[in-house]
Amino acid sequence: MTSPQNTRTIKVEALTRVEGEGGLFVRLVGDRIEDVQLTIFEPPRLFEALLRGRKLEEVPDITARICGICPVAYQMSSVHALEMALGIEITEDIRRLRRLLYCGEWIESHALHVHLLHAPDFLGYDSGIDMAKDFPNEVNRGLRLKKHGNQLLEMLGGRAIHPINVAVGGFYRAPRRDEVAALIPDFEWGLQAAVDTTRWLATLDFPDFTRAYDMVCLVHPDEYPMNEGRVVSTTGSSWDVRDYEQEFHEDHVAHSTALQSSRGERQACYHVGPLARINLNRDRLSPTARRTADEIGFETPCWNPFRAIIARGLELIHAYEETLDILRTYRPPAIARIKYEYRAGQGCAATEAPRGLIYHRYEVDDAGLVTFAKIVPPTSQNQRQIEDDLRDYLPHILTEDEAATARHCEKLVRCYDPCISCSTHFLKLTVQRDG
Amino acid sequence: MSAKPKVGVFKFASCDGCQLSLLCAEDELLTVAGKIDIAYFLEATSHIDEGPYDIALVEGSITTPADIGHIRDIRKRSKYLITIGACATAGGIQALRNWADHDEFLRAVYARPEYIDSLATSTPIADHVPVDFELRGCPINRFQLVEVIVSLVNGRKPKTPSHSVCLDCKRRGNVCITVAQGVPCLGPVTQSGCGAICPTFDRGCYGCFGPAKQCNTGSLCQHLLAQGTLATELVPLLRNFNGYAPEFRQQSEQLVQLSTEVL
Amino acid sequence: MNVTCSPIINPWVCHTVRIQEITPEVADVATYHLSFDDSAIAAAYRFQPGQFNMLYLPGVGEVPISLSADPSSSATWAHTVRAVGNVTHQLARLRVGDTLGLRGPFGSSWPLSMADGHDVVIVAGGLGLAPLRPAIYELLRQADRFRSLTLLYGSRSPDTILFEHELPEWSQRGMSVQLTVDRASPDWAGHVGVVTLLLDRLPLSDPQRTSLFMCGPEVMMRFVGKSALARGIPEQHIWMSMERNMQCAIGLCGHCQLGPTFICKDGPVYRHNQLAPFLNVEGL
Amino acid sequence: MFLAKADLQILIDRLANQGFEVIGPTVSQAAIVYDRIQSVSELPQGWTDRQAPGEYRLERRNDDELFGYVVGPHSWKRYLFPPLTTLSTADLTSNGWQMRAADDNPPKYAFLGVRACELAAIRVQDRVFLEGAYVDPAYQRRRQNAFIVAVNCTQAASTCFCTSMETGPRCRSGFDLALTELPDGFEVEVGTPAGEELLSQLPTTSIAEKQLNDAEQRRQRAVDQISRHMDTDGLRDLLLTRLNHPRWDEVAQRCLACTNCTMVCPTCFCSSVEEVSDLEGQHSERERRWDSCFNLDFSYVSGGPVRRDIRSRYRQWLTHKLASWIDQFGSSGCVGCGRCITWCPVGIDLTEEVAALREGTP
Ligand SMILES: Cc1cc2nc3c(=O)[nH]c(=O)nc-3n(C[C@H](O)[C@H](O)[C@H](O)COP(=O)(O)OP(=O)(O)OC[C@H]3O[C@@H](n4cnc5c(N)ncnc54)[C@H](O)[C@@H]3O)c2cc1C
Ligand code: SF4
Ligand code: SF4
Ligand code: SF4
Repeated sequence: MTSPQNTRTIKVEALTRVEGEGGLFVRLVGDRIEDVQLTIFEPPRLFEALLRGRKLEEVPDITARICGICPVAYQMSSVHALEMALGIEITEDIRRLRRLLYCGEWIESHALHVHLLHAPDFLGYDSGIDMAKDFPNEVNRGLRLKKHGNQLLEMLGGRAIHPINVAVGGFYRAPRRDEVAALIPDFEWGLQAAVDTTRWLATLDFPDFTRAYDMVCLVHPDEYPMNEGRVVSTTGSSWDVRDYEQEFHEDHVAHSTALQSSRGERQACYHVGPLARINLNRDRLSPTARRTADEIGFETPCWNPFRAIIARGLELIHAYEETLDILRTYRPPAIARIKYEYRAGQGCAATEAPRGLIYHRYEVDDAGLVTFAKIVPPTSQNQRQIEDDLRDYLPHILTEDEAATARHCEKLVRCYDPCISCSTHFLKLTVQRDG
Repeated sequence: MSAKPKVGVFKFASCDGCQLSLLCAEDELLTVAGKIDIAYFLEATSHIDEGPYDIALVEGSITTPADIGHIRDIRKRSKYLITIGACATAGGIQALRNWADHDEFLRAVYARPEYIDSLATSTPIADHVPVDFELRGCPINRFQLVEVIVSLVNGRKPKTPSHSVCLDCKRRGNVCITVAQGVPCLGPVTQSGCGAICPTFDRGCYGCFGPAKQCNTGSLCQHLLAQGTLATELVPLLRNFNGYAPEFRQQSEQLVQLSTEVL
Repeated sequence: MNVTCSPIINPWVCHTVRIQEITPEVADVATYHLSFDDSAIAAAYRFQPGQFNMLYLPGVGEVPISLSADPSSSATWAHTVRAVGNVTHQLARLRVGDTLGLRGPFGSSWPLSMADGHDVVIVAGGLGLAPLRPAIYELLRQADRFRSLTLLYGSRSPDTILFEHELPEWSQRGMSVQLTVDRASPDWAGHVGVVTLLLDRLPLSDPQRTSLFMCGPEVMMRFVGKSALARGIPEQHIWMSMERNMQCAIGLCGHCQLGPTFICKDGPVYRHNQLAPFLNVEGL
Repeated sequence: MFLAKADLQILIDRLANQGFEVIGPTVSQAAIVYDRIQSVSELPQGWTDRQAPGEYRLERRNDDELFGYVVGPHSWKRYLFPPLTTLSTADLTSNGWQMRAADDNPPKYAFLGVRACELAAIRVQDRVFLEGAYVDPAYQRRRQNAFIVAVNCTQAASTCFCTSMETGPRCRSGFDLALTELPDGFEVEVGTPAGEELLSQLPTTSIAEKQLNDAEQRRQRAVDQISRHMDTDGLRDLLLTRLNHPRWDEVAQRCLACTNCTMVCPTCFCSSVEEVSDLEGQHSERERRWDSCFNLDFSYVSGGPVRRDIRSRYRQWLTHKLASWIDQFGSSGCVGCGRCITWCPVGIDLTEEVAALREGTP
């Protein structure tokens, strides 16, 4: 046993500027890192349990409520999984509308995170609102971009948070052409603004910290990944989504962070999110995003987690450009929602939430009721990676000033834009508050 | 209220969507932020002030033993406590456990349920401490949130309309989808606030703003049953995001009883 | 299809008025003396006792408030207001010199001429004295037209007696003023009890030639009406002023209906028999 | 006069050329609603409606008539008395608050397909908004320029009872032009000089005797199909003296107080005025919104609402519509269109309620 004098703990009681509530706990003995925990005090809401027995039509509405920041990710993953279970083939029109909806969420989420949640770390502010005093243009631009995302979600989904228009088989109602066209001018402005934002992000000061990550995301032969693709790792392996659970496991571990995901036999941690996507899909970014990446000299593969903020900027550009393309060529589809018959079966799907890969699997019976649900959100996949990163990063930043150390740690955590509410359904409550 | 009221934003079991609504008020955010002192808002700022607060916005429902102490503590430190969203005002979707076997629920999700310290019920904040104002919705309407904050800043009592979704639906010019398409819709018994978006998108309202004042849920259900909607369809319709709100809860329990009697 | 209409004068638009003076009355009640910014409007503005204005605080709302001062004054117009909700509380926060909006006057008035040669009894409860005050001034000014003037005024407690400083003057000028309170304070020597009791005890020399004007809480008016009828005052000589939610004051919003009438245009002052069939119906 | 079917488009074009925004029936959300139209092709050709208490279904006809249905969920009040109207604005200046009338430049409307009960309903609202002591400027601006092309019903729904209210189905006045649809065209009647003027610009021919008879027969068909009835004899006095009838409790068990009946009713005019203001407190607008006597807060006074239960609110609606309206505006507030019956989500039927209120002692 080490004597208490040698033991130090660094605690972030409440992580801020992240979604949901969690903390950080580090125990050091001398300079040796004994323990790093991303602690979660989000109470569990037991979604997988309460979904059982519900009509499958309700699943996109209910799973949306797992997270108020990325409800579309849950809706998209659940409808795709259920469509696989029911054997529904969606049309190209519906597929495009779904990408459009996802673009809305990416824009909303990335604009918020980049401008209001993460940039303050690099510039030394407590919040985006505080930062607005000295960086009014950047913050206002961020708010405007975020608003565009919301407008898109409202036009197509009915509202920005927990859209109501997503259905198994398509949409309850396809938008009218005039509703769609009305957004074009704002998005034309926004595309340029997203480029400006990305250029600005590239000028921030990034810690010199790289790691040999195993990054995982979807890859689709001819599009930047959103709604479908193979699961691919930067190590070179790839899997069909149907084999996801064979490779990626969730474990319920005894300390504060339970049910973390890990990969393969070795139970290794892995990294999901925008850096993974850019690293594996750079050449499928939209032309302006690709051009901007070249112009700012963004090198891929990029192994510096702090630079994820630039990856988000580039994805923002991509989402704008793809949105514009869909808006400009939109014609109301002949069928907004594909009819189907109930049948017993199971289906799974993986899509790309703003924060990374999200996986759903459902089993349904022939009365259209859910009998089993499994949901793996991005943050649970990143959680172990975050702890691993911290273990590696801490020696670089350890000083006597524990508050400063804690701030550095938080900044690293925020690189993942963690979404703690999402992860709650499998995270444990009790926090080990001291060594 | 003092020149710049101190506002705290707190969270219990929830999805974060309601507090995010404040950040989603992009046009109003900076103006509103200029009128208040954001003293505690983890999602938005690292600045933490332990209070006391003039206004507490509370999101989420009570689902763990620790929550109970925490909400009491917040109540003590706050002058005016507003609950925001269906989780806080009615227990949220997680209140479905209130009708289920909680241990079985835990086992279904967790490999090691013994690590989990959670209550068998999810209950609204008002079951635990006095609440000064409720803002309904799953999620809340951001304009209503801004309006409530601005009212309080200006020393006014906040007010939100208490009528049914139908009124807004008809103001918008929608056609009633129950009457014209036979789609069950909770609009007639649901409080307005969303702008009647579901019927605008050709689907029935699922009651995410909770029961309207003096709503006659019994009559609506009886009529829908008579029209051929099954009790097994109505129960889940009532038991979702506001399922534990008294008016919806009583009705769904009656329906369950009715259908078991029939069997 | 063309319909011929009168030229558009917009009855929805308020004039700007300015607070000239604020007289605190009792707790939560103050009288606001208002003047019009536009002198032409001031010159044209006339009202009858019992009528009301819509007072508008932009950003907060608009409320009906009776005129409470002498109708012959043409410099300022007074409203005596109790702070009960959003608009009235906000009004209570305004200072001399602040502006607000005003539309009016609206509604019916106390038909004083119909009481010519009568014993006139005024029954007021609480703030109900405010809309009666312009009538009292008028009655006192023309006192010789009436056989007698009596004011029966019920207040919750001695410290909520409205216009207390004016009461002695009214007595001096020939009005019999009788007060009662629901709850007495130790130093209160007057009547205690509901105002109906004062009416029950009031000697009426000729009930047939007595006119009664009342304003106060609806229950009070119900009982006073009953008592007055029981004392032999004819229905057509009993007048009362009513209140309901009001959004427009011009008969277009539907809120202020009471039975078949609109309070904003058929009232607020009614002859008792206009309302008699409806007064005892719950929730009309 | 006779207007060929193919020439109806010319009527629409003429109106558009004269600067009218033409509003007519069109299909949306599984019902026939009134919306902006530019072409005959937007009319619900070949569609009809089947209506019953609490039920409306759009169905295919076996011909391609353009006006082969009755009234739907919308009424023209949506255009003359819009659901939202900004009445006035207030600005805080160095000179204090300055109020002025809100800008309001509504289009000139031409209504195509106005039915007899709807003409009567417009007449009822004219009395409310134009013929009282105060004129409502917003209504007046829309109403005074409106051009009305009426259409005589040639069929009736199960919910129609205009014959009881003596408002239809024949259009007798209140229109500029009135059409009766025939297989190949329309019998056109002129109601006003403006109608006459427009008609003169259309390629009409004189109408044959046979066509006239056919038109009359079709109109008679509508009369014959009307099955619903409301006994209006002494109704005002009856209702106002039966304010404590047990039937009010009974209907309150069913009524949802959802406001649908008042929203679809072409004569209901209740509204509330709300403040819409900027965050800085410098600018504010008064916005009038459709409201309903079924709402609890509608009768709110400090201390609480006056009509505290659904019973008193349903009673307010029915007694106002059928009784007090007569005192207030000189006619019944009901024109017998049946909308409140069809669009009540639980199918409450006022004619049935009236019949029940006639039963028993008060
Ligand atoms: C003809 C008439 C004359 C009146 N004269 C006076 C007077 O001289 N002095 C006085 O203090 N009060 C008077 N009142 C009552 C006064 O209008 C209400 O107290 C006031 O509307 C409350 O508004 P608020 O916003 O402060 O209250 P809240 O309780 O916040 O009310 C909200 C809204 O409800 C409506 N409302 C609430 N109470 C009433 C009410 N009693 N009558 C009508 N509408 C109401 C108003 O639209 C008000 O804005 C009169 C009412 C009427 C109808
Ligand atoms: S219509 Fe109903 S379910 Fe839909 S958003 Fe509104 S309140 Fe929620
Ligand atoms: S009360 Fe009913 S039938 Fe009468 S006009 Fe109104 S909606 Fe039509
Ligand atoms: S009568 Fe029908 S439509 Fe009218 S409020 Fe009652 S339930 Fe709604």
